[in-house]
Amino acid sequence: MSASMSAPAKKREQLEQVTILFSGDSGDGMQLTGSQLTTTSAVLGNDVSTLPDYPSEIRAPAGSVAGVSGFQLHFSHQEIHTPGDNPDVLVAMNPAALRTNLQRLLPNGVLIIDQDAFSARNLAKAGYEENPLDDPALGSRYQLHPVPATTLTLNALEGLDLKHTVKARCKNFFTLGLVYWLYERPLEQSLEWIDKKFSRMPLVAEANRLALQAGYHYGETSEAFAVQWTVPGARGEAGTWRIINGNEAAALGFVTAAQLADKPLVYSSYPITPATDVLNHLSRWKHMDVRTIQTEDEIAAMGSAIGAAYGGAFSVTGTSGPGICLKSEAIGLAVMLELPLVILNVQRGGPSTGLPTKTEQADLLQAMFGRNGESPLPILAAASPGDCFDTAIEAFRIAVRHNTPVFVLSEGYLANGSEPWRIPSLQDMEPIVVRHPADPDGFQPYARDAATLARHWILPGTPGMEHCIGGLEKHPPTGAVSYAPEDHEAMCQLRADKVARVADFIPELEVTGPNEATLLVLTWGGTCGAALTAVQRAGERGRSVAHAHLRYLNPFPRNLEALLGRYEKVLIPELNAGQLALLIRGRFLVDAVSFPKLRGQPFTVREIEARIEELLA
Amino acid sequence: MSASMSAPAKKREQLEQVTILFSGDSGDGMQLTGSQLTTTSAVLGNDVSTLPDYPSEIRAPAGSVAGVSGFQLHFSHQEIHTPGDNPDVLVAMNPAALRTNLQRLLPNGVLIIDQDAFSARNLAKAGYEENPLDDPALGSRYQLHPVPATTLTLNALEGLDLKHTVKARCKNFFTLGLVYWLYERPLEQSLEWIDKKFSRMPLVAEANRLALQAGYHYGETSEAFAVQWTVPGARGEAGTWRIINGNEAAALGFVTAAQLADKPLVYSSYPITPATDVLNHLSRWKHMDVRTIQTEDEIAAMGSAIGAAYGGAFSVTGTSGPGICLKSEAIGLAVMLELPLVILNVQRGGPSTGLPTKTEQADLLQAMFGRNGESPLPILAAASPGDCFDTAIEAFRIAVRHNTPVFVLSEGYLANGSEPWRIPSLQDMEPIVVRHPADPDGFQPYARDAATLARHWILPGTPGMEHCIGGLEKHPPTGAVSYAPEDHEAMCQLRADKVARVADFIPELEVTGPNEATLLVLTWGGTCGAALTAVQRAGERGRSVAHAHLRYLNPFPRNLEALLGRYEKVLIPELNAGQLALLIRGRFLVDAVSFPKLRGQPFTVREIEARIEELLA
Amino acid sequence: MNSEQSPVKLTRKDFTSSQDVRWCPGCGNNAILAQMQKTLPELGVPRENIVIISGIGCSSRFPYYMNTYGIHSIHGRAPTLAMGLKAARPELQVWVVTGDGDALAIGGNHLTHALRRNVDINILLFNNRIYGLTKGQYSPTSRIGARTSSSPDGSIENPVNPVGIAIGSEASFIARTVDIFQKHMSQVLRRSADHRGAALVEIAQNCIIFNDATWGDITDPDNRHDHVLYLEHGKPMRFGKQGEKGIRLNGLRPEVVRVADVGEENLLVHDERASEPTLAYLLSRMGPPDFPTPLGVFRAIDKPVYSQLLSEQVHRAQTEKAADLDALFRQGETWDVT
Amino acid sequence: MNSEQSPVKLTRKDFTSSQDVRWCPGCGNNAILAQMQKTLPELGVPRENIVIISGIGCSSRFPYYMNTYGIHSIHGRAPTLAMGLKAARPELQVWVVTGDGDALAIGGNHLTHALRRNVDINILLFNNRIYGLTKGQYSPTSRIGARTSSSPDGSIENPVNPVGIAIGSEASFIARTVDIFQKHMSQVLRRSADHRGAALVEIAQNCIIFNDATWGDITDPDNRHDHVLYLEHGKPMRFGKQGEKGIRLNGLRPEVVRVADVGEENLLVHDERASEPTLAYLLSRMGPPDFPTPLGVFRAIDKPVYSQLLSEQVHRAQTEKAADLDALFRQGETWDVT
Ligand SMILES: Cc1ncc(C[n+]2csc(CCOP(=O)(O)OP(=O)(O)O)c2C)c(N)n1
Ligand SMILES: Cc1ncc(C[n+]2csc(CCOP(=O)(O)OP(=O)(O)O)c2C)c(N)n1
Ligand code: SF4
Ligand code: SF4
Ligand SMILES: [Mg+2]
Ligand SMILES: [Mg+2]
Repeated sequence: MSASMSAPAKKREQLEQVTILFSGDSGDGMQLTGSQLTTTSAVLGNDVSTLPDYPSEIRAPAGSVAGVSGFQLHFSHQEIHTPGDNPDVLVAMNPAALRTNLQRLLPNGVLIIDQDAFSARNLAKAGYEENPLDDPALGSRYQLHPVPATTLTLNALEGLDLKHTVKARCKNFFTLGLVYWLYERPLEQSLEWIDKKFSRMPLVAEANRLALQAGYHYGETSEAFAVQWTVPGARGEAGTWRIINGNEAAALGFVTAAQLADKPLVYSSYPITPATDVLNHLSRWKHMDVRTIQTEDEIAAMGSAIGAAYGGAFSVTGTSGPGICLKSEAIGLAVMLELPLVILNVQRGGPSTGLPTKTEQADLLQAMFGRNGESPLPILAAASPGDCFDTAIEAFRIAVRHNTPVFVLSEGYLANGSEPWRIPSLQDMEPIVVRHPADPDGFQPYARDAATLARHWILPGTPGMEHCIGGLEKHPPTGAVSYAPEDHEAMCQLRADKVARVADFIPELEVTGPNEATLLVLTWGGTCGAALTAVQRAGERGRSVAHAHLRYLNPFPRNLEALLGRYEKVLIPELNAGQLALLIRGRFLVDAVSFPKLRGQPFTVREIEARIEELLA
Repeated sequence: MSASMSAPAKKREQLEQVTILFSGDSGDGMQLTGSQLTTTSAVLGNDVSTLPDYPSEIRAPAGSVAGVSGFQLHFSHQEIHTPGDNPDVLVAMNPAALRTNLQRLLPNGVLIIDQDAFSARNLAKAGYEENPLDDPALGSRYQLHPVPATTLTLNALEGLDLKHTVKARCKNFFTLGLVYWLYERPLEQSLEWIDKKFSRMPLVAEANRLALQAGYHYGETSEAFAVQWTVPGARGEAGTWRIINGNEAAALGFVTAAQLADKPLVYSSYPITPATDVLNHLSRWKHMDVRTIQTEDEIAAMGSAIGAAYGGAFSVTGTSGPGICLKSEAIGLAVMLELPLVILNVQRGGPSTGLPTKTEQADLLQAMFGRNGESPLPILAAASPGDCFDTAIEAFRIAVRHNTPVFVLSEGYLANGSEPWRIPSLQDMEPIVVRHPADPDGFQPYARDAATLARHWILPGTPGMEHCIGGLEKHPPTGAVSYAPEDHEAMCQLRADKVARVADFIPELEVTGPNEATLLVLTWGGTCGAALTAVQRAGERGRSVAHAHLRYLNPFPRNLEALLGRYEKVLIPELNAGQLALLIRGRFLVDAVSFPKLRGQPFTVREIEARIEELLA
Repeated sequence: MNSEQSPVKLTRKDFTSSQDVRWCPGCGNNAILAQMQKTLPELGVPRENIVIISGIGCSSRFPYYMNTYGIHSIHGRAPTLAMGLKAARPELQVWVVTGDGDALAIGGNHLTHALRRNVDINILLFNNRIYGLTKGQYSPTSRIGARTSSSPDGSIENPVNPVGIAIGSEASFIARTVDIFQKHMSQVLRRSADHRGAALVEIAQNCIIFNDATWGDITDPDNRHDHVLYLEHGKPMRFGKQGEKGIRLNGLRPEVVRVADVGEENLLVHDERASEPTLAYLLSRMGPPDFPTPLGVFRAIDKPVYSQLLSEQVHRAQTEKAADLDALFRQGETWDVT
Repeated sequence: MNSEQSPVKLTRKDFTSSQDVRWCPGCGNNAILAQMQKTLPELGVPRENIVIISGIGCSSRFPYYMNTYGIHSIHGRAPTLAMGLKAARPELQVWVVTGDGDALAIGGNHLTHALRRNVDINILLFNNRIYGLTKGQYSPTSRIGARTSSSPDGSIENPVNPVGIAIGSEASFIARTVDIFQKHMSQVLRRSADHRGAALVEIAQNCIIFNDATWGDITDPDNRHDHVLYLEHGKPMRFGKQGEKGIRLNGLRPEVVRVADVGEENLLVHDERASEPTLAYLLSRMGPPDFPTPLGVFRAIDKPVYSQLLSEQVHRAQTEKAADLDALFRQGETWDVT
């Protein structure tokens, strides 16, 4: 059945956008429910942005607060850049979920609850003395909809010959159906998905189908729901689209880069949250000549990455902050060997083991300085889930053009968050040209390209060019070991200049908003979306503010200094204690205002808007 | 015999100071010769400062340039702070030594050469087509003294029943004797040393004694030497003195700190140049309740250091830059556990394996930022060989007062360089007070001291306080694992404030020279001496310049910002690409001028003087 | 590891911390925790003198649930903290709790060195043949061909055997037990605690979520007897419901025989104290499909203990030489300025 | 490691680099270098297809002196670079040169994992039982009691035995030779090169400066014969000037016997291809004072090779599925906007 078929028996209102948070026990399938609504809304033409929030890594007892799993989805008629600040709608499948998330629900927001889950036992697990549903305040503060979701699901599946537990597990589809009705979404996409997913278990498929439809009907028929909202779709850029998260986008980006250069991809990694999925994805793409190595630790992963790069493959190693610590010595070797490879850091909350499943941007200075001696390398950061794809490719372009290891910084928020992604056409992509010298006569291992200062990517197997490279200081351009003062000075300068020259090959920094203004909000990484939205809204209120986003953190774009000069104030929001701010201030002596956040959560638009107002007040 | 006894048959001139460079093959015993003159001069009342320059780590073939070993010594009537820039005197025991060091000898400097070593074979090994001694230019440019040192030594030992090779090896004492005459030094100290050293080999002792005396007589009698110089002694601070190098001073400092707190010292380390000697020293001091652990790698060394600190010992781990890379993950754990321990980094040339035997100061930002997440800790750096002692003690005072890991930065130049050191009296030293809570009732693992914000050092074995700490984020003050946004925010703030508050317990920064001036030269680490001397000389020329030296690099002294404000310009010379400069500029928005040097060698006074003149021109 | 006895009588409750346990229902870790909480009180070691140090992994959450001192350290490094702690405090009883990834992947080197140094600690290796905490990648003990989230086409890595690694590392105490074999585990834990030096105990542990029944052959109650060989010092090696089967040595090759056919006197006799670990090594190789899996103590010998030798060297030095700091300062040439 | 043959006839000179050798005169490394330069040409592998990767240490200076491709990497990590290189370029012949500290201290874990994965590389472990480059601290193979710059009162650490570690790591090829035994070394090197999979060759090497004569018992020409047991596949184990002595097995214990007394037929016969490494392990335990030191190939078996399995999985996937990037992009739900 499709939304159009359902008679609009009720009042209908149109909305610009909705932020909905599905929240329940790890076992309740909230991630699934959320992603179904995501796809359906996207297919409908809405722009979407999501923020899954998994429980801490160890599985917690069912019904406990620690076991709450959430999935926040923001869908809109217009272009959006964040998963939304606070939800307009909260779906709470049990007391723990309610307790954890109620304070985030907007005043008078829609609150849908599976009242069947509010047993004395579950209430106790969530730490409620009394049943919050009995508190009239709840109904007055929010549009409360207690729904006997489990019971209604079981009734709907009465006929089916399935275990009680299996039937009960369908209640997430019942809830999804109800939400579909509430926001007038068609069921087709989910129905098809169910058929595909459970093709081998027709009974289960049937059960989920029925639950979904029952939920939808319940919305239509129940008095409780007086209004049906619609968020009309907007047609995005023409093309074929899909939903993608940052980790898959990065994985696809690496494969694409290798394909553009007609090279094999070697990915060596040791599993670590939140980077592990990149390994999982790539291990499934061997048919693209992807070779994944799961090493014994991160040191081995970095060593293997160097070996693979030396051999001529497109080489990546991925990890998170603690793994970067372990790789740091070998990263220094890669800097010394001047070999092209990419190091991916999907950042998480620190320090130490910290908050493995939470997001943060506090490893920027580690990437810049976390090695002994002066060991410069280019650093890029992705701005959104989809941007992880482009950043991965750009990182390889730089790595092979300048023959250097390149850092790519992602974040848990980008890695697990998702957004619509326009599938690129390969024809439109510029191939990556790689040269390997093969003419032995007069060759020198550390001879350099005049424009980039990059040394050449000489491959073992090339006759007559046998030579040994290593981590000791060298005599330019022969690369022979040398501790001579002038050689060390020259090599340090060359390594620094080589990286600095990357700036000649990257785009200048662009601003959104006025070219000159009172305030510039400067961001990097996943903070882009919230800042952009905040600046746009402030702009709409006539504030003199612009936004610029740095994909390239080392070296900075050539025009950065001049650009900063065009604004009275500079605000730098980042999920750390002021790392980019230190670099900007130290480099350009600009009194940039740091806006740090260390809560394991991305910035909300409102937080940045408020700070903008303060600075402009 | 003593200098006074030797009839002053010749012209005598008095000098303020002399810089002499002993240079020869690794086998020629130059380090020994140099340290003999060092002690004798110090005992005489001269101030001294030395800079040994070992050959690269692998033993090179005898007579080769790679095998040249040098020992530079600066002795003076007045207080000095550096081993001298270029030598006034060069002793070259073979062609390779001459080739390596001649260009450093000052114009018209004294050049003493063992002409016996200038065989065709040795000349070839050094890469000389012709014998440089045949070049008249040499004699015109320098006060050339070719001496048949080997022959004269053999003659002097003719009577002795020793192998030819053993006799020949005494030529370094012959040369030493000659130098002793040249600068009117008494032989006693060396004669005694020889007796002690070779007490079990009386013949060898006799041979070295004779060689030493023969050299002295040669100076007296040979026409070649017309002048005898004297550098009168000056009486330093009253007390007992000795010569000490930075690594031994650091080792003594750590033992002293433990003794002041009546604690055992645990030193866990994996050998690495130039830090290894600290392990070697400490392993010999078990009677001071020193427990050394040579671990399988630096990660294990850091882990053991944490375990030992947790157990209540005074715990140190020492290494060099590449080792810090490996320790970085576990350092983050120490930051999270908030346990008191000291991490010593004897810096060497980088990046990667770099220049293991050369000096550098390029690991400051690694100490600051070389970990995932925001993980602040105090950082101290030693200014001179002897200062390594005080810095080691101060590091422990901070570690236990604030319950935090503390970084101590040393350098190859300080580690191997030596200077006179006044032996401290234990009574004058303030004991280090350590408290371990033992009252279980209402205790909380992460409860904090109001003044320092330090948590308490609770020891296993204390009844009723059993608890588990770890690397995950915590709920203050219980320390229970928590990923709650407010807890992460609070803990990050607490960790940062705790380190910031160290500034309330350290001395304010003092300047040498005018309190307000055009230029302030700001230094850290081993650059102190050269900068101080340069500033003093500039001052004597009436330049408006002062010097300030930072022992505390994190946090900075409270008055630093105000102090910087009193100077028009700030110059920061450092053996890196501008690391302290970045911190000063970024933190205080002061347009500090960076003066980087990356040559594997310490600054010379002249280099800094020249830069000062440029800035004041 | 032997440790000064104490009069206190403690109970399981004394060793149960306030933290609520967060392992998946049905996880083998829960059974192991129960046994530790039951066994430790019987050792008569004051609770405050026990420290449990872990790395990172599901298994490494262990110390949070024990009401002793504990450190949840970083991935693979627990043995290094334990060594430092024993250097500072030899009198403490130190346990290391680790997983197959924590101990054999990232931490492999520290395990080897802790064992060969014979540091006086007890290492409990929870082997579920998978990376549980990161949601199911193959580990160094996963079977070749294992399909996991990071090896969709099957792992191509030959697994290692913790007991084999321990023998290669010259370990002085090596044992194996199973999460759900309560009595057996408690005996093995006690043996380990009583051993002086490094003790490695492999505990076959079930990860019900990502690697369920990986130990099914030995845990399945029905034909367990045919797949498990209980090692007992000085006893001939028999197994099977009625102990009807046995192990006989043919040259250097063990073979399964029916006791009736060959006679018990011809069976291989277990000797955990053999100075040469060859027998222990041979046993470490036994397992499905051709052999039963040996459980119990493979090896338990006396050998110089690192933490003890360290203290002895220090004490000897202290008795031979006064702790005179001033004398240390004055080493080498000195001179006076007055 | 087997490698495609090539017609070129190369000589020792072809493998000698221009760098002048900087080891101490009399260092065992010089002899090893000479043998490698003599042996590699005989393998018929084009010089450009040979890569030598080392860590840090005196031994690790090796690649500078060979006129092949080489990487002087960082301390202990050479096997990891080798693994990555083989993943990218399986056709290259890769050698790892390492020391006892590089391979067994800081690098121990990578060694274990390279061996158990059976990556197709040759690992030459120069064992001088000391840290040479850092000027003489004890290493994991130094004898307990060894007095070195960091153990003035004698080392308190039980040493490990590289062959034992290799067996614990399930290595498929394990051999031992001696720096100055030219012929023997050259045979062993050739065997190693021909082996498919990871090969570990322990080379007893003399550090004349910091640990002179540590291998004196087996290198001393006079009574060498009584202290060395040359392993030969299928041959009874005899040693002594006239081969008058032999090794016999007594249960699991080897014992030295006079052949005349027991008869050759009762001697232990070497079987390097035994599927079970028990014999190799037993041999790894033999050495002074009671036994001769076995030299030669302890073990050489066929076993799945990591680098090969990796390529095979990729090739299989490539034949089963077209390399269609666009299809990859379109995984999951897609929709069109027109
Ligand atoms: C330096 C570092 N690398 C990687 C990780 C991610 N990580 C956490 S636990 C783990 C493996 C856990 O496996 P195992 O040791 O077998 O413990 P289990 O969860 O199976 O009990 C990994 C790879 C980490 N926490 N730290
Ligand atoms: C990360 C790191 N830690 C420590 C060192 C110092 N170091 C260099 S070589 C070496 C040990 C060398 O011993 P071995 O591997 O036996 O080689 P050998 O010199 O004896 O041939 C050490 C500790 C280093 N270079 N890098
Ligand atoms: S994931 Fe596996 S090992 Fe981890 S708690 Fe769950 S069942 Fe246990
Ligand atoms: S120190 Fe020892 S190992 Fe190193 S080169 Fe010299 S003799 Fe050889
Ligand atoms: Mg596991
Ligand atoms: Mg060695």
